[in-house]
Amino acid sequence: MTNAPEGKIPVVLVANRGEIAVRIVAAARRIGASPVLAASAADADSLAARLADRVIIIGPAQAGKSYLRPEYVAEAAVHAGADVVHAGYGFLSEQPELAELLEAQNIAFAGPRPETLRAVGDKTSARRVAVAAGVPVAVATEIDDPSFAAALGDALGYPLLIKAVHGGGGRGIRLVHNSAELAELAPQAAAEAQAAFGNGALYLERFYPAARHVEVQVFGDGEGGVQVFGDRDCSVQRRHQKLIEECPAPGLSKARRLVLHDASRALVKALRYRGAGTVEFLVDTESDDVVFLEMNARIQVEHPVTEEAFGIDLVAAQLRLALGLDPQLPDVPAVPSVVAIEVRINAEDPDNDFRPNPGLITHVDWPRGPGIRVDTHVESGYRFPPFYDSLMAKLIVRACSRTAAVEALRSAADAVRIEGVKTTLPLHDFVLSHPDFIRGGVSTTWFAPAWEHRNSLIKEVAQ
Amino acid sequence: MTNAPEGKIPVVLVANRGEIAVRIVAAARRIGASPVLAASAADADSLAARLADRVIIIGPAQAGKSYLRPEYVAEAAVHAGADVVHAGYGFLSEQPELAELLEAQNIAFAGPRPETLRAVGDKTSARRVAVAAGVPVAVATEIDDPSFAAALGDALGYPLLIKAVHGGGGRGIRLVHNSAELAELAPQAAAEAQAAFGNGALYLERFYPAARHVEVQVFGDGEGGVQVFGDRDCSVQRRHQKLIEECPAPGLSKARRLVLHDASRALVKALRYRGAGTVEFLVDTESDDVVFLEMNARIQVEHPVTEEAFGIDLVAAQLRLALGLDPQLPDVPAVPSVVAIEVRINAEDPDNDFRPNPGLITHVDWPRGPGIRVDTHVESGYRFPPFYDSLMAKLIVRACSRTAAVEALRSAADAVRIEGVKTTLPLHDFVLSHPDFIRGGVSTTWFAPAWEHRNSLIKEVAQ
Amino acid sequence: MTTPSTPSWQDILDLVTQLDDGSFASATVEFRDVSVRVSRSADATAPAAPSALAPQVPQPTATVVAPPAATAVTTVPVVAAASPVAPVSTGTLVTAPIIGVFYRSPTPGAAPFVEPGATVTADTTIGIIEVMKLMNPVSAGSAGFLKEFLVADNAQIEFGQPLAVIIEDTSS
Amino acid sequence: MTTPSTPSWQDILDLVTQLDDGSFASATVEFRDVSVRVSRSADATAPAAPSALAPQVPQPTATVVAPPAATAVTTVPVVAAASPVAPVSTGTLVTAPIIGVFYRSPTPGAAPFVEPGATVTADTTIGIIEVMKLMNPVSAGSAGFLKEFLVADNAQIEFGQPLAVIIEDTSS
Repeated sequence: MTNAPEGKIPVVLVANRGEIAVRIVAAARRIGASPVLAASAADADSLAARLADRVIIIGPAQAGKSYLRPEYVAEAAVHAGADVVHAGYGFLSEQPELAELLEAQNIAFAGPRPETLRAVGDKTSARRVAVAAGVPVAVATEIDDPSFAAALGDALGYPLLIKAVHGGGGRGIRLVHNSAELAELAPQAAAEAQAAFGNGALYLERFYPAARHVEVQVFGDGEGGVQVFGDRDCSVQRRHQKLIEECPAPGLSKARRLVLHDASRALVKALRYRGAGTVEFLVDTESDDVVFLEMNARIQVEHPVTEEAFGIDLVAAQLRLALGLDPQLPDVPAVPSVVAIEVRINAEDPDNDFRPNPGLITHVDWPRGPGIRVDTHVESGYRFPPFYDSLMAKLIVRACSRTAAVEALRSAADAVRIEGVKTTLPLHDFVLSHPDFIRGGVSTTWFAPAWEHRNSLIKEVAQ
Repeated sequence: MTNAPEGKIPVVLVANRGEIAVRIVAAARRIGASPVLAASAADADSLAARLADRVIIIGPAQAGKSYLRPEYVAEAAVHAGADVVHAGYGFLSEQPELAELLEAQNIAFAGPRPETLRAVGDKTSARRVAVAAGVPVAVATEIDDPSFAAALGDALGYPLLIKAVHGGGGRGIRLVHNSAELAELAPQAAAEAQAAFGNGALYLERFYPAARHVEVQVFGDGEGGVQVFGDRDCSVQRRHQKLIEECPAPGLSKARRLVLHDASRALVKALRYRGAGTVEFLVDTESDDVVFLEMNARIQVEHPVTEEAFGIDLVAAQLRLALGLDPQLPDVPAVPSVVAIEVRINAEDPDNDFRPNPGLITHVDWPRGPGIRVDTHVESGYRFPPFYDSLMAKLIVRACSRTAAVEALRSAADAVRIEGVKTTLPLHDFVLSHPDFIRGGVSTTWFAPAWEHRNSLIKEVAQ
Repeated sequence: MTTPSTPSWQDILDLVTQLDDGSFASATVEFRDVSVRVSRSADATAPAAPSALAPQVPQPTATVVAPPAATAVTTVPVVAAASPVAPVSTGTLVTAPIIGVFYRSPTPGAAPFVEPGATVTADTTIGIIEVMKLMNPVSAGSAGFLKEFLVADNAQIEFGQPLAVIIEDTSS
Repeated sequence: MTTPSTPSWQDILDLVTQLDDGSFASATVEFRDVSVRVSRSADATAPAAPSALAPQVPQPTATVVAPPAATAVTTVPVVAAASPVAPVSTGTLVTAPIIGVFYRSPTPGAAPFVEPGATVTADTTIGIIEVMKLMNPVSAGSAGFLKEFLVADNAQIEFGQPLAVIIEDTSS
């Protein structure tokens, strides 16, 4: 950590693009620092570029030759005279290489230490740390002999997954619902694994067909001190992509919330974690099971719902901590007094299998009103580039109850006008009006069939 | 009150201009209604006009021939097929005539009943209602004989003001600090009052040289039900114009807050008050005295700090109630969990005795970031008209503590860019950096001498 | 968010004035969604397809009226393209001095004050506007003949809305 | 929010004034989404297809470099007005293929790779760019003579920044 010399205005290098770059520029302003943007040539004219005090072009449009190159970002940090680098999410945000290059230059990195990034960056090592910290993880058992599989499966409980130890990418995974099925499929799976991966070793893992994705926002002081900023539910997903997030997670019992928060606190303490992070869990809706998924060692896309719910500025806190200052985060209750919900508006065509839909945005109008926040880099006349992800904006609404928030968000989403490209707004209109979502607590497997059903109804009507 | 027919989208006539018109349009959208703007010809192209579904020109630029004419607004409401009219603040917002004209047309008025407007619109009658409801008012005693004044004054306590019963406009008012001064000045004041107003009758009133302006936000259901939404401190004033407002009022003792809230609740109950209103008090900093000033029977300019602090939408609640719907306001604690502060940015030249400064706004940039809200009708290229008040924007910041909020607001105010006209931003920079304001709880007499002092320092430096 | 420097109608008028004062035989100015084409000969200005007034902001102007005129009478010397209500026409517009309902007759069923084609003086009453039961007579404002009414009898009208066209008596 | 380099309406008016004061028989000015055409004869103003829809998003800052060139060599056939760094010059620009620090010599104190005026081939190394201790040679990219360097030795440079001007050998 570097302390900026007394009296000097600290310089923040923003090593990202899109809405999060705009967000980091705002946080830099918030703490009285000077934001400098490290941008690809394609983003030289972006909103973040115009809001920053200076822009340094680090490479061409392709992320592989610009945003994904730690040495270019570190070089830009040197050029900028940066005191701290904030890498947002994605790109280099969790790359220990960038953190190390900066450390060598005595420039702070607004994130955890490189060793923490390595410890949580790998699923196996993350699971090991979690287990050591007493965090509940998914029960898994290796099968030595396929003929004993059923007995092991009975001990684990059903449904469960048969996975190849040396498999990957979802291949060789089988779902079984009972002892008989397991006994029948295990030898078959072993044979196939042997054929496919040259090794027949299998393991069994509990499968939760109707679990929610709940995550806990943490902030560590780097010395074992931990603050927990509530939880978020991010269960509305399409192909593991989060679509809608909310804070707090609705309908969690006090006991269950305590398990999540305590486990997260223990993990952060064990890691002597520095800065903002997220501990992700599966929360089963059919049992009391809670299972650690992974830890994200960065600011998340969905951080605004936590900020809105608690009235805090997590990105400014990251910058302050990295600069050796008090992050100025209050202690908050486990459940905030208001509810915040976010929808991600993507440049994708929902009626065409969510195909990315870049192009000229001829006109855009964001909604206004109390409790409405829009995090975006998109303006009228912006040519949405094809090189990067499709996130156009995050529309966040805060209200005094979940019911009020859902309704307010529906009105706000309805008032968004985007012309020139197709967006995921119809999806949000669908979800925000759906009784299941309005009731709260849908699982991660809810969206896909619900959307299918909606599409088939539309097709029927059209015929 | 009118109930819109089932299934019909209600139409909201917005009978105001500037930032509050934009705000009411947003509230209409929020409840799924269709906003129609009643505008003067000068505002035909305004932001509110562009955001509304329809604009009806009710008269020329001069407010006296447009916004101040109840019959034109009522006519526009009929043309629009309006279900409800919202008149914002100022103009016709507290005029019983408009409410009555609308009542005759069976169109709802988003405000109290006409008789309530009359009851609280007149200071004397408002004081009478307040006294009847047990609300603390300023102690005042009429002097029958000037030679007995000192005895009456001793009973009231010093300092106090000698006022002419038939006086007005501040004329014939004398400040006295003790018995002797009073005995000396009373006969003189009586003689002058006789000469000036044809009547020598005098009265004495307690004077609070260092009192704060604290007001309570109330919402009545029209049948005696009351909700209180905390308090606001609006003590930073220049010539009785509020400059900065915050929620909650800082440093109020529990007991004092209880007095303010209970008194306000009693008043609203006594009036069977309908909708949003504000009960204003003087809160002495040198004694425990709390004194009722007046009740404002409208939404206030500074309502956003309350909305931000509690996560509510007061304007949407006004519209809902007027439409016969549940206003959807939660019950909230006396003190919110976050702090919100607002600065009013006016098109006035602070270095030229705050002379109004209309003209072409060549460029404007509002700050962004979590907890920042900007209520405005001003955009780059807007020609700020000379016909109306000078309010350009309200910049509101919400944070988890007052310290954080003051600091965040200073950063946000610093990030505002307005080119083309002079604004009151330098004033806010001064106040938000001043140790007295940072400490909290300045009185209404604080600003003027502090600003004078600042100006004389600047002059000194310049010489 | 708006269009920082989108010209107002006044700006357009200023431009047209400037072009007219200039020595151009013809001129075309396009700016954002605005285009202005002028010519000294009658042929060249046929406005091609991309028409002048395509507001990119949801302009609610359907009901909004031409120039926010302070007076009730506006001279329209050239093509009045601004208002969707006003037709292309020469003459002098009588605009509504007040919001309300426009009536052509003093009472329902009575004969109209004037018929199109009638000769009028500046003081001739051409209709009344009722606003909340109050009747306000509207006079022609200039002498000539009343070419046509631009609003129907009984129509809800706004302040400044063109009501009728007077062809001024230039002989006088 | 706004567009520093998009002309304002006032800019357009100034332009028209200037054109009128000038002695042009006709003129067409197009910039971004703006086009101005004027003529002293009645023919020239046929509005060409509604002009290029260049994004009206403003161009940034002093430190940003000319065209976001994907290649390291950019031909500058006319006045290069886009970049605040590039001087008005003809020739071929050698632009930085990478962010870093530009050195004209292989090691401190050594002689420069080339001097202005020297003849170069496409493969001639004209300098190196160091990025985080890694050295990347920069070659001339075209044959001719090196007219001038546009950045100092040891300068921090960005991707795409013009480094030198090559006057191409047209005889070959």
